[in-house]
Formats: sequence, C-alpha cells, structure tokens
Amino acid sequence: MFNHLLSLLIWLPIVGAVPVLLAGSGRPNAARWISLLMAILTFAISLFLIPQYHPDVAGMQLVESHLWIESLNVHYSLGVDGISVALILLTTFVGILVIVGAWEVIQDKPHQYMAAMLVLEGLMIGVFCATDALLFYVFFEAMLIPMFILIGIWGGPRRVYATLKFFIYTFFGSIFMLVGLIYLYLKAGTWDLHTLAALPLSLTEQSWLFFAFLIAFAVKVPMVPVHTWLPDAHVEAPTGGSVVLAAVMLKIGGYGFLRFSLPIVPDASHHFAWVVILLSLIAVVYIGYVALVQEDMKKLVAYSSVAHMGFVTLGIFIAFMLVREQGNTDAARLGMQGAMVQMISHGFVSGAMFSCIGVLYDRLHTRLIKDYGGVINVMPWFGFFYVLFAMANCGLPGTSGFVGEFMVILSSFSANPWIALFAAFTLIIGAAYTLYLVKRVLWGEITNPHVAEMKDINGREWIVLGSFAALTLLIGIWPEPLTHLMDNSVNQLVQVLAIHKV
Amino acid sequence: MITLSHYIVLGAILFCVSVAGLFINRKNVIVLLMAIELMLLAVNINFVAFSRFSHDVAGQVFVFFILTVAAAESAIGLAILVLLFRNRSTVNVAEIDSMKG
Amino acid sequence: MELSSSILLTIALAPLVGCLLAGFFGKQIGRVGAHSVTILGLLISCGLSFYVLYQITMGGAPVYNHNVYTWFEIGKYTASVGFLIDRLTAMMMVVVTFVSLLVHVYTIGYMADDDGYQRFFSYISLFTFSMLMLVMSNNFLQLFFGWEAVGLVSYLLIGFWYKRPTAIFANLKAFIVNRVGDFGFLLGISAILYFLGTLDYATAFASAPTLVGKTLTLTQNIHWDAATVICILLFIGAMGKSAQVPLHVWLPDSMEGPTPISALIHAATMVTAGIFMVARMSPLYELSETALSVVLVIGATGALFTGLIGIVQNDIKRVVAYSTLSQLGYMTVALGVSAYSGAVYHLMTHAFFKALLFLGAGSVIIAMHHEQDMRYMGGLRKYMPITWITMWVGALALCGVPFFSGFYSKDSIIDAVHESHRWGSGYAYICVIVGAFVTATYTFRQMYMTFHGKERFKVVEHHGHHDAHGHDDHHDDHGHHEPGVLHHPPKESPWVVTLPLILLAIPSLLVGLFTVQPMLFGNWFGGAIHVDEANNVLGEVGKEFHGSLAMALHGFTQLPFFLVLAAFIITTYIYLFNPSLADKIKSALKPLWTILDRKYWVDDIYFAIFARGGVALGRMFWKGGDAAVIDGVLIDGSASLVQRIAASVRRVQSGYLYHYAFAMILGLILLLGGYWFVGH
Amino acid sequence: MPTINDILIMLPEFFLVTAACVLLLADAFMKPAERIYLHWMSIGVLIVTGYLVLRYQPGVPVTAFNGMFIRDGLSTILKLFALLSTILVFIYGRPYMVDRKLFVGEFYTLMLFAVIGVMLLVSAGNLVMIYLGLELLTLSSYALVALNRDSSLSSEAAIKYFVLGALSSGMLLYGMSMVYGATGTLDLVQLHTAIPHSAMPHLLVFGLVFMVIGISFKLGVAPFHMWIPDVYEGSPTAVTAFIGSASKLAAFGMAFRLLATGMGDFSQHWQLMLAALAVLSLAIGNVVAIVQSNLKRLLAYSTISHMGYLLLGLVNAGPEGYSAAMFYAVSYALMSTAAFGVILALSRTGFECENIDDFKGLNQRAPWMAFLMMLALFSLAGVPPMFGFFAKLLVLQAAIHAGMMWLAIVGAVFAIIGLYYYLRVVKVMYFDKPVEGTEVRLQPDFTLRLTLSLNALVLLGLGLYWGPLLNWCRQAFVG
Repeated sequence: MFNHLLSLLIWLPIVGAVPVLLAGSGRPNAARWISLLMAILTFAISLFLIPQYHPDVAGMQLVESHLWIESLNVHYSLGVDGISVALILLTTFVGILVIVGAWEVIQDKPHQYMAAMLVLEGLMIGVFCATDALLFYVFFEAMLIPMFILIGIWGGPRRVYATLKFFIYTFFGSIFMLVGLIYLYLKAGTWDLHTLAALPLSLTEQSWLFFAFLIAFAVKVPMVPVHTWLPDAHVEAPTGGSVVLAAVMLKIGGYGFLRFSLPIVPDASHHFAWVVILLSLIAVVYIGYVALVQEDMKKLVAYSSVAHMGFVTLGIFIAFMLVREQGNTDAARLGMQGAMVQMISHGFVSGAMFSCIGVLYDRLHTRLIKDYGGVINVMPWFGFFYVLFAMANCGLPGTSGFVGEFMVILSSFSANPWIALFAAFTLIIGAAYTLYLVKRVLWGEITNPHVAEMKDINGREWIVLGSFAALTLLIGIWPEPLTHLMDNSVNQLVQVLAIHKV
Repeated sequence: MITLSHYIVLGAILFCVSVAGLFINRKNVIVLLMAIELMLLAVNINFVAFSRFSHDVAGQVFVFFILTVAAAESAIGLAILVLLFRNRSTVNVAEIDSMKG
Repeated sequence: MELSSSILLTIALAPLVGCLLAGFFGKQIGRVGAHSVTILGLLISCGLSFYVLYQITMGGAPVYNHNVYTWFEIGKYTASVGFLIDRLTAMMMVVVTFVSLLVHVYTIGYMADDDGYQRFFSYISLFTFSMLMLVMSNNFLQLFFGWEAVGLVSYLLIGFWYKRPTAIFANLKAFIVNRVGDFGFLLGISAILYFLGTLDYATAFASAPTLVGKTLTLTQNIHWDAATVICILLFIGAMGKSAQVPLHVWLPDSMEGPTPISALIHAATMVTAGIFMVARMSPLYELSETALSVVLVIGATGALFTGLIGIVQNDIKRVVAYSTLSQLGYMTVALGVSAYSGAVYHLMTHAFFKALLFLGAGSVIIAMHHEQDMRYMGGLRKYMPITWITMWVGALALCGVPFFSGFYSKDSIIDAVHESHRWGSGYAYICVIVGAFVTATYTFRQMYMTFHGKERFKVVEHHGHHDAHGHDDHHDDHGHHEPGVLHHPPKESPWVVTLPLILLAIPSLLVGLFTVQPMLFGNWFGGAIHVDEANNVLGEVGKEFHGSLAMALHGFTQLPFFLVLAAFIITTYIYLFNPSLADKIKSALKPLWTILDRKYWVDDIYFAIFARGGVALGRMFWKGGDAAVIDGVLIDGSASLVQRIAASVRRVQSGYLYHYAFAMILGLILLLGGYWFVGH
Repeated sequence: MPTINDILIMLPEFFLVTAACVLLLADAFMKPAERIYLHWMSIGVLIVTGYLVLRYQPGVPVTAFNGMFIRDGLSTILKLFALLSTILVFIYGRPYMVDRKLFVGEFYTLMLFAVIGVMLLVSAGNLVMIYLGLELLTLSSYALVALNRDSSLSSEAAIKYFVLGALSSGMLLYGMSMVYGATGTLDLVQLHTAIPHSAMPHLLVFGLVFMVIGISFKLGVAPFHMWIPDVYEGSPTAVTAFIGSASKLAAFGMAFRLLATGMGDFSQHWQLMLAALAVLSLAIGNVVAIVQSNLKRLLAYSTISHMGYLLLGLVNAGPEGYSAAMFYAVSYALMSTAAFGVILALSRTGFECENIDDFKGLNQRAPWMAFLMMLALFSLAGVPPMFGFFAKLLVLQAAIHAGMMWLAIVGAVFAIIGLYYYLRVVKVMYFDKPVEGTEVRLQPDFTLRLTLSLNALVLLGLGLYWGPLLNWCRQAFVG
C-alpha cells in the first residue's frame, strides 16, 4: 500500500464519488454516509504520510512514476516533500469537515454535492503530489470543473456570474502557463519538474516564463489586481465551497510558485521579485482597507483572505532578496517557513471563518452584517468560536494566524525595513476589519427579531468548529512540529533559488 | 498565333465572369447554376490548353471527368432547386435568408 | 536553592486552569464553583509567587532562566517558551498575583448579581495567566504573546457588558489603539532579531553592546542608529500598552468595563506592562540617549496634561483613570532618566494605591446603585466609613504625602529628574512638579465631592420594586432611573468588598516605609536592571538618603509637599466651604475648561482621521478600485466588449447567398494580395 | 498494368461500393416495416469495411492503379474513424429519422456513398481522384441535407451548400488546372518531385491559393465558413452530425494529400496562408458563437474555431504537426458526434431540441444525459482531463515548434473566449430551472443510449490515456 500511497490518496475520493452518485438522490442519507466514509478513509490514509515521510531526508519521497504518454514523454509521477505533506493533510482534514458541514444543510441533490466535493478533494491532492508539469496542469485545471458545479448549483443568487467569473478567470491565468510549459517541454524534452529545474534558460526566456507562471498562480492565490473573482466566488459559493476554496484552493497558487517559479526561473523570479513583493504589500494594505467597508460577511472574509495570502507571496519572494542580495539563507528560510505556515494556518482560520458564517447563514439566510448584531446573546458558544477565529484572523499570538505573519515580518525586516513596515500594518488594519465585523455581528443589543430566535450551534457544528479551533490553537501554541516537517524541504528550496541559471 | 497565355486569359475571363455572376446576381438561382457551369468550363479550357501545350493527355481525361461530374452536379442542383421552389414557391436569391446570424 | 520549573509552571498555569473550568463548565459548577476554582488557582499562584520572591531575595536562589519548549527552530533562529525569574520578575509576579487575588475576592461582591458571573471570573483568571506569561517570559516571542494576550482579555473585559454600545465601542478602540503600539513593538522585535540574531533576552542583552555603531539603512542616505531604532520601536509598544500620549486615548474609555478590571488591568498591572518592559530592556535603552529623551518627553507630557483633564471629570472612575494616565507618565519619566528601579518601584506602590482607589470607587458605585457621577454624591462618609478611610489612604498615597508609599516612589522620581541632565529633563522636571499639584487637586476634589459636603442625592423608597431592581440590569446602563435618585439609602459594601480595600490600604500606607531603602537605593534589582554609571541619577539621589523616616521628614520641607498643601487648601476651601465657587471658576476659565473637557480634542481628531478617514478610504478603494476599475473596466468591460464585437460580426452572416459568395471571393483576393505582398 | 494486387489494395472500397449498390437495390424491394434490417445491414457493412481496412494492412504505404490510390497509415486511421462516426450517426440518427418520417433507404445509401467518397478522398494519389472523391462526398451530402423534403430550412440549407460547394470545387479545379499547367502532372507524388524545378512558380502559387480555398471551404475555415452555420442548422440533425464528423476527417485527409503529399516542398508558401486563415477562423468561430441561441448553430461556429486549431497543427508542416492535426481531427469527430448524439437523443417528433433554452434544467430531468453533454462540452472547450484538451495541447505544441509562438498565444487567448459559450450551455443544463410545461422525453432506444454513453465516456477515457492513439497517428507520418 505504501508504494502507492499517493495514488491511493488521489484516486480513493475520486473513485469513491461514483458510489455516492449511484446512491442517487433517492437515498440522500446513503450518499451522505458513503461520502463521509470516503472522506474519513482518505484522511486516515493520509495520516500514514506522517510515519512514511521522513522529514530529515531531503527531496521527494514516496515517489511513484509510470510512463503515461511516451511519445510526449509525459509521466504519471508523484512525490511529496514536507510542504506537500502538510498541504495534503490540510486537504484531507478539510475534506471531512466540509462533508460534515454540508450534512443536512444541502438538501437539493446532496449526492451530486458530495460527489463533487470528493472529486475536488482527490484532484487537489493530485496537485500537491504531481511532480510532472503536465500532470500538475491537468489536476490544476480539472479542479475547476467540480468547483464550477459546486458554486453554480448550490450557490447564491448571483451564482452564475460568480462561477463563470471564477472559471474563466482561472482558466485565463493558467492557459498562458500551458504555453510556457509547452515551450519548456520543447526545450527540455521532458515535463519532469526536477529536470526542468536544472534546465539552463536565458534571462529573456525566464522572464517570459516567469510572467506566464505569475499570471497563473497570481490568479489562483489571488494577488491584487487579479483577485476580484474571489469575493464573488466566496459570496455566492455554498459554505462548503467557500471553505474548500479558501482553505485549500488558494494554497495551490502559493504552492505553484514554489514548484514552478522558484526552481525553474530563479533569476527572473529574483529580477521581478519586487513586483510580487509590491503586489503583496498592496494586498495587505489596500485590501485591508477594502475589507474594512464590506457589508457582506463572506466578502469581508474573502478580502481578508486576499490580504493574508499576501503574506504567503511576500514570504516566498523576500527569500530572493535575502539569499541573493544578503546571503542570509536563514532569514530566507524563516520567511519561506512563515509563508508555508501562513498557508496552513489560513487554511484553518479562513475555513473556520466561513464555517461560522455558514452557521449564521443557515439560521438567518442572510450574509449582510447589518441583519445581525447581538448574536452573542443567543449563541454564546458560537460567540466563543467566532471570537477565537476572529482573533486568529487578526493574528493574535497563541493562534496559528500569528505564527506565519510573525515569521514573515521578522524575515522581511531583514530584507528591508520598509517591507516589514507595510507588512506589519496588517496588525492594525487586520484587527480593525475583523473586530469591526465582530462588533457588528456578535456584540450589542439584538436589533433583528429573527436573531432572537436563533439556536446555538448543534453537535455537528460543534464538531466542525471545534476541530478547526483545536488545530488553530495547536499550531499557534506549538508550531515546531509543523515547521520541522517542512524545514528540510524549505531549506532545499532556498538552496535552489540561490543557484544562478545565467 | 494563339499562345498558351491567350487560353489562360480566356479561362481567367470566363472564371471571373462566372464568379461575378455568382455574387452580383440577386435574382434567380438558375443563373447561379449557369454561372457554376461556366466556371467549370473555364477550368476545362485551362486543362485542355495545358495538356495540349505540355503534350500530356491526362489533363484532357480530367476534363471528361469534370464534364460528367458537372452533369451530375447540375442534376442535383436542379433537384434542390425544385425542392426549394416547392417549399418557398420562389427561386429568388434575395428571399432565401431565413437562416442568418 | 534552585527554583524548580514545575513551581513556575504551576504559578502560570493555575489561573489558566481556573479560567478554563470557570469558562467551559460555568453552567455545571455554578457561581460558587466558578469563583472557588478561580480563587483557588489564584491562591496557589499567589502563594507560590511569594515563595519565589522569598527564594530569590532571601533564599539566595540563583536567577532562573530556562526554556520550557521550543516554539520553532529555523536555521540559526530559534524561538522558545521559557521563564526568566529574577528579582524584577519576582516582584512583578507578586504584585500581579496579589492584586489579582484581591480583585477576585472583591468581584464576588461586585458582580454578585451579574449574569456573566462565571464568564467574568474566567476572564480575569485568563488575564492573570497572560500577565504572568508576560512578566515571566525569558524571550521576546513570549513577551509578545503575553503582551497581546492581556490585550485580548482587556478587549473582552472592557466589552464585558456587550449590550452597551459605549462598551463595545470602547473595547474595539482599545484593541486597535493597542495594536498601533504592537505594530511598533513587533517591528522592534524584528529589528532585534535582525541586529542581534536572537529572540532570547539573555543572549540579546549580552550582545547588546555590539549594537553600538550599527545603523539601519532606510534610504541611500538615511542611516539610523540601530539601538535608537530598536528602543523607540519597542517604546511605541509601551506607549500603546501603558497609554502614553499620543496613544493614551483608549484608557479612559476602558472604564466602560466593570470596576474590578479597571483596578486590576487598567490601573495595577496591564497598563504597567510597558513600564516593566522598558525596565526589562534597560541594557538596550542605556545604549541610546535619543530614545531615552523621547521616552522622557513623552512621559512628562502625559504626566502633566492627562492629569489636568482629571480635574474637570465628574465620573468618579474617570478621575481615577486620568490619574492613572498621569502616574504612568511619572513612571515613564523615571524610565526616561534611566531611573528604571524608580519607575518599577512607583509601578509597585501605584499598583497598590491605585487598585485601592479603583476598588474604593467601585464600592461607592455599588452603594450608589451604579451611579458614577460625583455630582450626585457627597457626604457618603457616614454611610460607608471603611470605604471612606481606605480611600483616603489611597488618595494621600497618590498625592505623595510623606510616609505614604506614593511619597517615596514619586518624590524619588522627581528628585531623579532633578538630578538628570538628559535632553528634555528640564521640561520633564516642570511637568512632574506641576503634576504633583495637579494630582493633589483632582484627588482631593474627588474625595470631597464623593465623601464630604452635603448629599446631592435623594433617597426615594420603592418597596417591592426594590428586589426586582437589583443592580444586575445596570449594564443596560446607569441611566434607568433619573440621576441622583436612589431607591434605598447607600450602605457600606459587604466584607468581600471591604476586605480587599483594607488589604490594599495597608501596603499603600506602609510598603514605602519598609522597602524604599533596599529597592530604590539598595540596588535591590541587581542584574535585572542595568544602568550606566553616567546615567545613574538614582545613585545621586541615594547619596542624600539617610533612612526612610528621615526621607519622609525631609519630604515635608520639599517643594512637592508645599504644592500638595496648596492644592489641599484650595480644594478644601472650594468644595467644603464654597461649593458654588467651583462653577464660577469653571465659567471664568471657560475656554481652558473646554479644552480640558474636550480632552484637547485628541479623540475627536483621531476618530475623524483614522476611523472615518479609514472607512472613506476603504470605500474609495472598494468602489473605485475593485468595483469600477478592475471589475467594471477590465473584467466585465472586456466581456461586454467581446459581446458587442460578436453582435456586430454576426451581422456579416446575413443569410444571403451572394454575400457568402462575396466573402469567399474576398478571401481569395486577400490570399492572393497577401501572397503578392509577401512575395514582393 | 493493373494486377489483382491493386484490387486487393482497394478491397475495402470495392466492398463498400458493391454493398452500397446491393443495399440500394434491396431497399427497392423492402416494405417500410423491414427497413430496420437495412439499418442494421448498413451498420454491418460499415463494420465489415472497417475490418477490411484493418485487415491486409500493408506495413509500408502502397499505391494502386499507377498511384491513383494510396493506402497508408493516414488513410487507414481516417477511414476507420470516418466509418466509426458514420456508424455512430446511424445509431444516433435512426430514432430521429423515424420520428420525422425520414427513415428511408436513401438516407442509408447516400450516407454509404458519401463514406465511399471520404475513403477515396483520403486515399487519393491523384488530383483526379481527389476531385472525384470530393464530389462523391459533397454531392451525396447535398442530397442528404435536402433529405427532409418538406422543410424549407432544409432546402434553403441545401441550396446554399450546393451553390457555395460548387463554387469552391470550381475554385479547387481552377487551382488544380494551374498546378497541372505549372508541373504538367496530375499525380501527387510526381507533383511533389516536379515542384522544385517548375518553370512557372508564380502560376504554381496561384494554383496553390485556389486549392487552399477549396480545402478551407471543405474544412469550414473562415472566411470560407459561411455555409457551415446555415447548413448545420438547416439539415436534419443526423446529417449535421455526419457533416460535422466524417466529412471533417475527409477534409483533413484532402488537405494533407494536396498540401503535404502534393506540395510538401512548397510549404513555406502555404504555412503563412494557413496561419492567417487559422487566426481568422479562431476569431470568428469563437466570438460569434457567443451570441448564438441555437445549439446546432453554436456547434457550427465551434466547428469553425476547431478547424482553426486544426490548422495550427498543419502550419507546422512536419510529421509532428500533421499527426497533431490528425489527432485533432479524430478527437473533434468523436466530440461532435457525442454532442450531436445528445441533441438527437433528446429530440423527438415536433421537438428539435436544438435551442439552448431547450436544455434548461436538463440536470433535473435527465442527469445522465446532462452529464454526457457536459463531458462533450468540456472536451470541446479543451478543459483537462478531457480528450479535447490534449488535442489542443498537441496543436499548440506543433505551432510553437514551428516557431509560431504568437500563433499559439492567439490560440490560447481564443480558447478562453471559447470556454465561455461552452460553459454557458453547461450553465443552462445545470444551473437553470427547467421551463415548466416542456418536459424532456429521452429516446427510448437502448443501443442509442449505450453507444452515446460509451462515446462520451471515451472522451474522458482517452483523456486519461491517449498515448496509443497519438503513437498511431505519429506512425502514420514517419517514413
């Protein structure tokens, strides 16, 4: 089993979706239970990664490689390093929670919903495992289909606009990457990422490729100014969709930077690092202000996601300044680790935030902040979780939200104090928009009579929020296991980006 | 002395006439059929001329095929025309525009 | 003997356990259960803190500095969670746990009828835990953890009565203003990591001298001295936490929280964290004259001008709040002249008498059925003698009347400033001297308005209604009944309230007398605080020190005492013999009064610029940037453009045969032309 | 001197011709009730022909009748898929034709003759053969389009198709005559050798242009695409499916024969022409499709754009590019048969089910059909892991390899625009509520459902494992 652990992880949920579909709308509960079983099974199997993966050994592990298309030299090749392992665990974990979260919330064709979720989960795992460029691209794109369906069928009033925007936006981003990858293939005769990393490229070639990759991943992350699909998608998506979108899908953008931009076009990445850094800082400040004035809870959290992902891109790209201009590899590692931890933590925190909003939405069927107020009066437990996640969202020490931002700010100061200055601004603006939200939703007198009738969270919601909370705190209080898991891989990346190709 | 180029030019002229007939004529579909025949004849002239001047008989054989096929073609064309007239009770090109866009 | 980490962990975690029990199982264990577990936790923690203090001072235990566990370890950078226990820490631990314990007890009475009883106990225990993590930390990471954690608890407690619009505004404000400070603080920590490559106190302080000569390059030609940058950045953090101008605006509003936490958090402990931090960082601050001057000037400004506001306040708690601001200013001034131990010493005495004043005020508020406006009080002394006497003790201590604890700490600060030759010390000296007078003025005014003169409230007996109207629906606010009307006469508060008052009155009175000699002049803090010989102003002051009694007697001949006396005479005359005079003066000095009443318009300006401005900016970005430009023009714009093109192109498909044929001919011509074009 | 061997080489064609004639006669003696046998017989005939195509397959390209007829890998593949798609069309089309009283012998015999045309065209070794094959195909197609005698749309489509088709074949012939004049030969292989030392290169290019037009018309490349939307819309859907699949394969074959086999050494002249035509049809096809409300018309425009992508492969003018283009043609044939298959399966008497709105809420009514249609549409849109994506991948790669990065980028950009209108259909099927009153009734025919499901699932299957097919296409062009 362990030699095909990754394939198992990818295909189990995808294949598992078939019985779920067959269970059909006739027996929704059967569909629910099967999909839950599949999700739990996948998670259980993914736990084997922890003993199977050796953090102290560098390079890809649990490697699988089969020739897929020999005339194009495409391989079905999988492998994981610390970063992928962390992200896969995140995916499988979230996978369970979204299914539990959708349990009786989704009444219309639940079997299709669950099936789409499972397929999506499998494909996302595939993205994190693929070590062949074309395979990666296939997973990367195929992901869009189930998400498109999820938003489109179970979404809100403007779901069609949102989902089309989402699909086309992302497709737009990635198609150029495809052209770039083909170019690379024609040059190198292979799609193997490891070989491509070693491929010598002129700075012009690298620059073109860099921007091809940048568009693809910037849209996914998303970075300013190609972020506008995210608020719409989030607002319209069903809760589960938003959770997956925020918790995992955005990470794929950051992950892509690590797998493509850094190793394949290091010099161009260094050359244009300032672009990314600038955009990241804009994301932190500009988006922070935008988030401040949102009237829709989901939109607000969506924007805050953009701001938080800014730290990911920032952490990744200051590494170049640190390594190449100061030779300070340790600070680079710190920043990159920060980016990674931020990805994971944002997975939990934003996922939790969206789950919370889902809880409210299921009760009042509105996401407008002004319809709420004084929720704490009737839902104390919910209030507890909501405040906890809000605090994590504005990076309070002791929650996972702090760790990544802390590391990134620390290392960015070493890169350039000004970067740190703007990055650290998130402490203020982040607190402002998050707590302003909490103030308007949670605190105060009950103004809306319907709020008075709301019931506190039930057991199912307790499980979802509770597990999110547990991990948020765990990582916040003791990130060392996580950083240790990824340390070797991050270190390797830092070494790689120190190598000049021209 | 009539050279090859004369034939080619003649062919070209006939061809142009037929083409002009095809898109200038806005009245009757039958005219279109005629134009098409004319075009094929222009082609035939070319073939014959070329084959004559390059002392290669294949071209003239081709002409026979073209003539045959042309006959079949016009047969079908007329059949369709009849059909059209039956359904539309008109063969006016300017009125055949129910499918557009 | 060596301190064991288990003891320290117990000290830190006992309150946390109490918090979790009271918080998660509040319903199950009930009110009594809640306060029992939390108080038990505090008792353990407090007792052990005293034990630790004993071990450190008398028991000859060496300084404890060990990590509990590694937080992260990346390359050469490591961050850990651990404890550094020296005399400074030990003292802070005792102050924190002792005051917290008393506040816990006091709360039993104060919150007796509140719905959020368990929640409240859980919060204050959580606060104690966070504060202990802060003071016991041996590294910057944990310091920052505690720093923000106390901020969180303060946020929760200010907003404890979450139905009050004012409360939830105040707690948001408090948190965000604190975040402004933390913003600088975090950058300071980053700078330390950048320059010293470590987050650990000991290592950092050891390598601190290497900072000399290092500079931080901001632009091509702007290079700042490393130490100055670090110290100022850290001090920005302190300004937030310890409510120094211009970040002081949150503290007065924080009085929206229940009184016990005003005593605990916003007087005794949390707000002094900044002072503690700077004292802790003395090895760094000693490297930068500039930074210390900044500290000095800011502190002095706060000491005087926030005190002035106190004079015009009518809310009994706000008076104390402003006095806290001003006292924090004193401490900061002390830091500014490198009299760190003076600052910490004043921190301690202030913790006692200010907690006392707040709790006393709370006791009065209980008696007045949550009426906080002093204009409806007066003559309370005969109703509540214990509160009256204890508060006088606190008041005199605050004014710095000789023999009272406040005298020793405050006077030595004034002397220290007098001794200092640092840039800004002249200004500071004026501020603190005038401040002494101001302090006395608002203090006596408060005491008179509350306890003396004739009663300005009337008692209207309401039978039957009285039980229903306990002071639990007071959170809805103080305005239910019309001001100055009570439903039954004020009475002395229960023992759980008065006991803490007494227990705090004793140290407020005596602690100075016994501890000034060692702690202030005896280099008691030892290695914990580092002062360059050149800056050792307290040493200078210490030269004239001949025992605490002598110092007190000598105090009667000093300028500060005369100022206090003057204030005493004036206020006595005004508020006891000629109350109408107050209003006359007010109207006479209308403009001045307005300035003070509007708090120099600082809050208004901030609100206009940052709150409204921020929202306006955000809306501009959102509607203008995201909605209009990116979505409107780029995304939907291009989409609709394609639509329009399509709509026009489809018209080419006219349906007419001859058009189709023409298109083909056109294609032919294009290809031929194209070929001709390429060919030639 | 022709030998028996020549006959053997052309055996599949001979068989099919004979069979077609037999069926033509048989039909005359059939009662309408027995026509179902005709249906199965024709399918059987096609299967046998396919078998014959595969059997006796020479390892190397061979010619018959003095190079008139070429039998090589290319022709084999194209023939097989043409036969396959014709079979599919028969299966999908039968219920539809029955509903419309069009279930007549002509349909089958004409189709069979058209297939013969396809087979001759793709195996043509001589300009004459190309012309004959082409005409056999097109003439039958004219008749097929007009099959529904009572429909005015059908006859309008037919007349348009006929006139324009005639014009294009006239141009093709004109071009052929020029080439013939310039080289003095009609044989493609000799043409290939004669071109370099031709006396009148300009005349040659002149001819080339006309032939390119003939090809473009058959492929439906802008600006010679005008007939496509109207014919697709007007003709019976079954016929549309045939025109959209088999005859596209034929068109590709013809393009290859003329351009590669015939004028391969002249490629520098036609590469740019094709590139320009590709850009034009990518633009027109994708853009105009956006505003269509009739699904058949939309698919027509999508055809136009797809032919643009096919040209991306051809411009490479090397074995790699040819194989990519053929791969694309094959994939397109399969995708369009699937898409039209769904339309056929959903349509019934008096209900064409060809308007996009007819698909509203299909997921509620016939989830499986909706799913199959979605597979087809995503495949057409070129979203991985569907088959269509890899076809696009290959042609893009071919274009980049030919040093036309700009062309590849244009292709990519229009893929984005194209995506939109496919998604629009998916949206209608999945996200819209069904229109009350109109309820979708599936064709009960079991074979139809089964084959259709297989057809659509193959798009996914080949997407996951398309290596062998690609190899096969590659092998057709090496040596």
